[in-house]
Amino acid sequence: MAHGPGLTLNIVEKRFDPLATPVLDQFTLNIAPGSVVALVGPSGVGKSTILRLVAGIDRLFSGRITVDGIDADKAHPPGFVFQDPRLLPWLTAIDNIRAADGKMPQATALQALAQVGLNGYGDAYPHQLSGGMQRRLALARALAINAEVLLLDEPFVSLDRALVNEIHGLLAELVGAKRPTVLFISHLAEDAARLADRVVVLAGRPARIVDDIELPTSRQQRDGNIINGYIRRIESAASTKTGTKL
Amino acid sequence: MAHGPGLTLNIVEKRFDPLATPVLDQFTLNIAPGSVVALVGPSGVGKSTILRLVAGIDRLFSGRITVDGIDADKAHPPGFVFQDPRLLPWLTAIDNIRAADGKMPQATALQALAQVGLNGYGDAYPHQLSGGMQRRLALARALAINAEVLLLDEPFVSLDRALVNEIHGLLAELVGAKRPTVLFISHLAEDAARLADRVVVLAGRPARIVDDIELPTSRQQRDGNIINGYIRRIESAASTKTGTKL
Amino acid sequence: AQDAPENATLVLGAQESGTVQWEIQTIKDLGLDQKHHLTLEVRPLADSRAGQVALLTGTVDVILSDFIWVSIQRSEGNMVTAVPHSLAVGGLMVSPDSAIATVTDLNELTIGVAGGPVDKSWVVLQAYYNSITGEKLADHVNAKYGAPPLINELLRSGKIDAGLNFWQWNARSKAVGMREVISVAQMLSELGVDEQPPLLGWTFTDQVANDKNDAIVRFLEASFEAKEILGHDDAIWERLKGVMGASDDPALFIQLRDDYRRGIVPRYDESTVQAAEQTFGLMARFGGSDLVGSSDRLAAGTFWSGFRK
Amino acid sequence: MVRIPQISTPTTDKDKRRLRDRPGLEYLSLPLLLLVWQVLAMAFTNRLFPSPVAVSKEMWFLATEGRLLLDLGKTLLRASAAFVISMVLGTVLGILLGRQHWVDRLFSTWLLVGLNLPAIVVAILLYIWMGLTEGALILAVIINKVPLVITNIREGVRSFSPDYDELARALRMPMGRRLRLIFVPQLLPFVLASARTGLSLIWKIVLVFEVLGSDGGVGFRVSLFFQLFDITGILAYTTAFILVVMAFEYGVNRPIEGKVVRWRMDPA
Amino acid sequence: MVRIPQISTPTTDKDKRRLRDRPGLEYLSLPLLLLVWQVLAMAFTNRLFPSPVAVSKEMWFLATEGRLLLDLGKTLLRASAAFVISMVLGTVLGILLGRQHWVDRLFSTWLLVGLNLPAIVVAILLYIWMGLTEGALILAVIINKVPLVITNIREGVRSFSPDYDELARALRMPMGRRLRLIFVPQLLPFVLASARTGLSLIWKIVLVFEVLGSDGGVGFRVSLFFQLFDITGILAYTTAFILVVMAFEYGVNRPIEGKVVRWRMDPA
Ligand SMILES: Nc1ncnc2c1ncn2[C@@H]1O[C@H](COP(=O)(O)OP(=O)(O)OP(=O)(O)O)[C@@H](O)[C@H]1O
Ligand SMILES: Nc1ncnc2c1ncn2[C@@H]1O[C@H](COP(=O)(O)OP(=O)(O)OP(=O)(O)O)[C@@H](O)[C@H]1O
Ligand SMILES: [Mg+2]
Ligand SMILES: [Mg+2]
Repeated sequence: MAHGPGLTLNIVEKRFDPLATPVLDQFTLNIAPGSVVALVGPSGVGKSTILRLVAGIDRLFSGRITVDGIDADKAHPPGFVFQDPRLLPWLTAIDNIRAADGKMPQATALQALAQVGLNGYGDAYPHQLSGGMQRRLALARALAINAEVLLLDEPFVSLDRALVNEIHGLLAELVGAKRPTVLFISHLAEDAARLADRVVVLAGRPARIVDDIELPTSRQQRDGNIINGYIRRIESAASTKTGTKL
Repeated sequence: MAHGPGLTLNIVEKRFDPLATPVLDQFTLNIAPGSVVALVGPSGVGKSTILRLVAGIDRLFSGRITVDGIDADKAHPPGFVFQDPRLLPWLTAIDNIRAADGKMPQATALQALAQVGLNGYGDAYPHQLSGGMQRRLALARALAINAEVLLLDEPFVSLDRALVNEIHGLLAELVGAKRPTVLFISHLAEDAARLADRVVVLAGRPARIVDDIELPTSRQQRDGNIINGYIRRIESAASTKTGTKL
Repeated sequence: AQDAPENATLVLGAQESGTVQWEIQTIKDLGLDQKHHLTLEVRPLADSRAGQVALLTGTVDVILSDFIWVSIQRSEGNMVTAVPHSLAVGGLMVSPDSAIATVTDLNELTIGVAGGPVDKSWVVLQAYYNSITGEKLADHVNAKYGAPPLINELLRSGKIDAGLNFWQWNARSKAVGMREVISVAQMLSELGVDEQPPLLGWTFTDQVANDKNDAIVRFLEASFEAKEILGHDDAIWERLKGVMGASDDPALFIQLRDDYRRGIVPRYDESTVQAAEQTFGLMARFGGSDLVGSSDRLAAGTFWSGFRK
Repeated sequence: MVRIPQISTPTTDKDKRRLRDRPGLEYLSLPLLLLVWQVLAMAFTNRLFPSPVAVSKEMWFLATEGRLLLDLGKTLLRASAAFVISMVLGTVLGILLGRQHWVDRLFSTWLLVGLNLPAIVVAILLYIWMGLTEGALILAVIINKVPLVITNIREGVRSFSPDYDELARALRMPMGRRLRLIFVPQLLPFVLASARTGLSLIWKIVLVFEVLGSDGGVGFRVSLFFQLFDITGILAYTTAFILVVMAFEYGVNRPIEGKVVRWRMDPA
Repeated sequence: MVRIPQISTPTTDKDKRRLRDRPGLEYLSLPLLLLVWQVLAMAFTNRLFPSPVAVSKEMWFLATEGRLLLDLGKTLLRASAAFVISMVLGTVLGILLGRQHWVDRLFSTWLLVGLNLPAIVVAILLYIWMGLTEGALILAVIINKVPLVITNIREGVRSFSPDYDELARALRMPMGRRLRLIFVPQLLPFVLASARTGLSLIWKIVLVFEVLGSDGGVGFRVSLFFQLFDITGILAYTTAFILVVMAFEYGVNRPIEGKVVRWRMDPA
């Protein structure tokens, strides 16, 4: 069965301030094709930075990041969710989705909108949507292009539990069907425990991988108990290994 | 002991689109002086709208909202956290905090910064901060003015657990010492269970109060068990009473 | 050239509002162009600068220009040449109740000068003042420079004490009662320039003079004939009231007509050129290089030798 | 029973939305201006300060008996040709300079020189090279105007939010779509400002150039009126032009603007 | 051992940051312009298209023997007085019109008229009322320029983000602080654009008015040169003015700008 590409990160150095300690230094991470990886770690550790590097948004670093061997910024566009909604205020919801791909049919965009519970809001401008609705729109935009790589920066934030559950379901289904490679960031162990095959825990400056947890049970077979067990594992890893205050 | 003012909301109608169903219709809510109230409910129900009305930011509604009897938009400025960080990009972190009050001493701003774990970032511009750091800065700005009313729109989002715990502690301490009136929004039952005296559950359009839960145990005395009990109560109220999908 | 059967064509650039239109209309009215086997195309121009641009770009063959400009251009290598058109000059105007009787009364007063600090009338006035007092006029008066109509307007409203303006503008002032203290012509003659210099000339390039020699000569013939008629025939003037802008102002009409006649060039020979040379010397001495450019002598060939009257 | 009226009557609506949205205030603007003008003209009676009544009479006369319409047509044609070309050229170059630092740094001096070169110098050189043609006139206007557009647009491009660039990069937007979806909307306030002032500046430059070299047009006629100090005539021509500009503003500019900036939240 | 060089040598740095940040490109700009000019002047040898060498000689001559410095001083004084007043007045009115819809709607026509009123009309009326004074000249320039500034600033104000207004309202910012912290930073790109083009426009307007009536100044002298068709002289004066503008740009404008827009993220 077809699945998403593998990702290899060989970052020699990524720094913003030429004088300060770099955010990433000799950072290596390989992500298997079609796997779902959660990136967790304290605020400001460098999670978003990594995601942006993988997406080819930020190209100012030394090292190499490849998507199935192709340089990240040359690879096909990933489905990307920024940490903020990052919508174009001058476009309606539907046009924001279609901005992701010039040739996207109206129907695809409408379907993506419906998937995140925004039917009927196609003609609304971003400022007419609530915070959570904006985030859902951003997620819809990322999913609508049917990318083989999904890079999601805290996609479940600002949403109520019921909605999060539904979107978890939606993603699980998508992953089951198309097997994209997914890298997502979340501060909630539950998100990782439900969706991820693997959890990468970051800490420190420069950021290091302090723990790398495999979650072997397949998503469909995770029941409440397994998930709770995973949650505890992730939380304990995060709390013991990242004790450093920023 | 001194405590924050009481809030009374008598909203006859609040609508954005003159044709659509109003967001709020005959909505009444009274908040006791010095109490801590959590506002929960599905995405898009109207939580942020209520907070903005109480803050006097949005004045286009019919009805009356008072803060200790004074019209909301004339009352003292509340400590307000928007759903997005809403920082001024042209000001450094420290100046963003000081923007809240022209006469704020540098030391106060620095202290607020330290409280949210941002020491050393005083001279950074917002775009140089990670998403979670920006949110913390926004919280620091709200806390720095020592307001008697705190209105916080999802203040704990995008932060790792350790940090959330610390900020919970910080707020609990603040509430214990100065007894401000607090109204905050969160999608996580845990936030409410730890901090709130009362949880108001909203649902529907127009939004209605579908449940109003008192959490009688004082904050200091809530141990793990009590909190877990509260969490379950809040979650069950939220899931059963707000079953309507948006 | 008289026996040429076919019409020669000449493009004339003429200021739409200028006094030159009077002569052109007379030529057309009396068919003087046809008479001299000439097809005269008139291209309207907005102002004198437009004329110079039009001549330089070859858009027109002939314009009106002052001979100083012609001389400067020649010294600079831009070969243009002129044939006298008008002697008319301006003068110093004051309001009727003004105490100013001679130029020495100007001391400490404000004088409005049309054109600018290197206006020819202003230079002559300075030379004249200097010849009387031995001092520099500019040290004793407060000179303001402005566009001609503005000077008239300021004089009328009393914002300046005296105005130095061009003749057609002075005619308007006179028509509303202003008084001329002294004309530039008088000053020139008292400065020793015996014959009135032809300040304005029909100006064309040497090249046009060669290539369209017939047309130029025929045009000049027609021009001088028209001047001759304008000089004595009152009836012909009646038709010009419109272009003169004096349809409903008889006083102005008479004033303009008489002042125009005083400026008509009677003849064109060596003495004309000599007067011009003298004047140029004066201008060079008192106007300096701002006025006459780098050369302080009238350039040879400034006045075209291909035609005499 | 009491509920409905309560709902429809906002009690704390402090933002004077009703006043703001009441139509007609702009229809008062012009009459008010004319009134002030008339009063001033009556207060300072002066041949050189004609009343609006006198000016409109003159305008009517010049339109029916004179060459006003012909002149206006000529000038409008010149101005609009120069306007369109300058805006397009200036916007393209402005974007280039705003985005490509090295181009900006290499040509910033050129821009300064272009901005400060007097119209007259450009006009003379072009007229001499190209003759007194329409082309020379329009080109001269363009050369005069383009640096202004570039400067405005460049400043606009510099103020672009890098957030949207990041988005465009994440989506791998091709240049065309990027221009349309990311650049143009952010540039619009600057383009609008540039267009508003641009038409008026161009018309003023055309006036100057028409004086120097043309055989008609508003500038030509105005300079004749000036030589006669016929302020009434000048104002008649000016008013005619301003009427055209207003027709453009309310007939074209505003409707387009309304559509294009619909997304902007009304500041409450 | 190998690590250090690896770190300091970015391998995928595609943004030519080094080229962009290399100093000196702006020092090439002017010489390049002069070179192009010199080559053109040599290619089209023409009395009316002098080379930069000829112009700088003339400039030196006029500065040492002529009145260049005096004239330049006069014009600069006029231009800068008019510039400062116009910018302040235009910015204040522009903010007013941008924020208060009813003021905007009531006076939008006035603005259009102001934009399109030919300089000559304003100049004549003011000269007649106030005489040929410095005051009249400067006032005329201001009247000509202010509508331009207003239009630019108004467009800027209209593009303000309501997000920041909400913040200001939440913080109950008093007007002064609101202006300083919320308005000015958002307005800055527009003010900068306005200032850049403003100085050059004002200088051009001053030139026109100095021709119409004054007792010196660059415009006055340029019109004299024009009468002699002395393009070298005109360019000498123009160049002198442009040098002043450049000194201003690099000595004042850029450093201020650098400080004020430091917060802007470098578009990568
Ligand atoms: N400016 C606006 N114009 C039109 N509709 C608006 C506007 N602002 C909010 N709304 C609508 O009002 C409703 C309530 O919005 P609000 O922001 O209060 O929701 P919320 O409860 O805070 O949701 P979330 O948890 O997603 O932030 C939403 O359905 C939204 O579409
Ligand atoms: N443009 C920038 N300039 C300077 N420093 C930056 C910039 N962007 C990010 N940083 C720094 O890089 C570090 C990592 O930022 P990043 O956004 O990757 O954190 P994060 O792990 O996503 O945190 P959060 O959970 O709070 O979003 C932070 O300390 C931040 O201060
Ligand atoms: Mg982040
Ligand atoms: Mg909300």
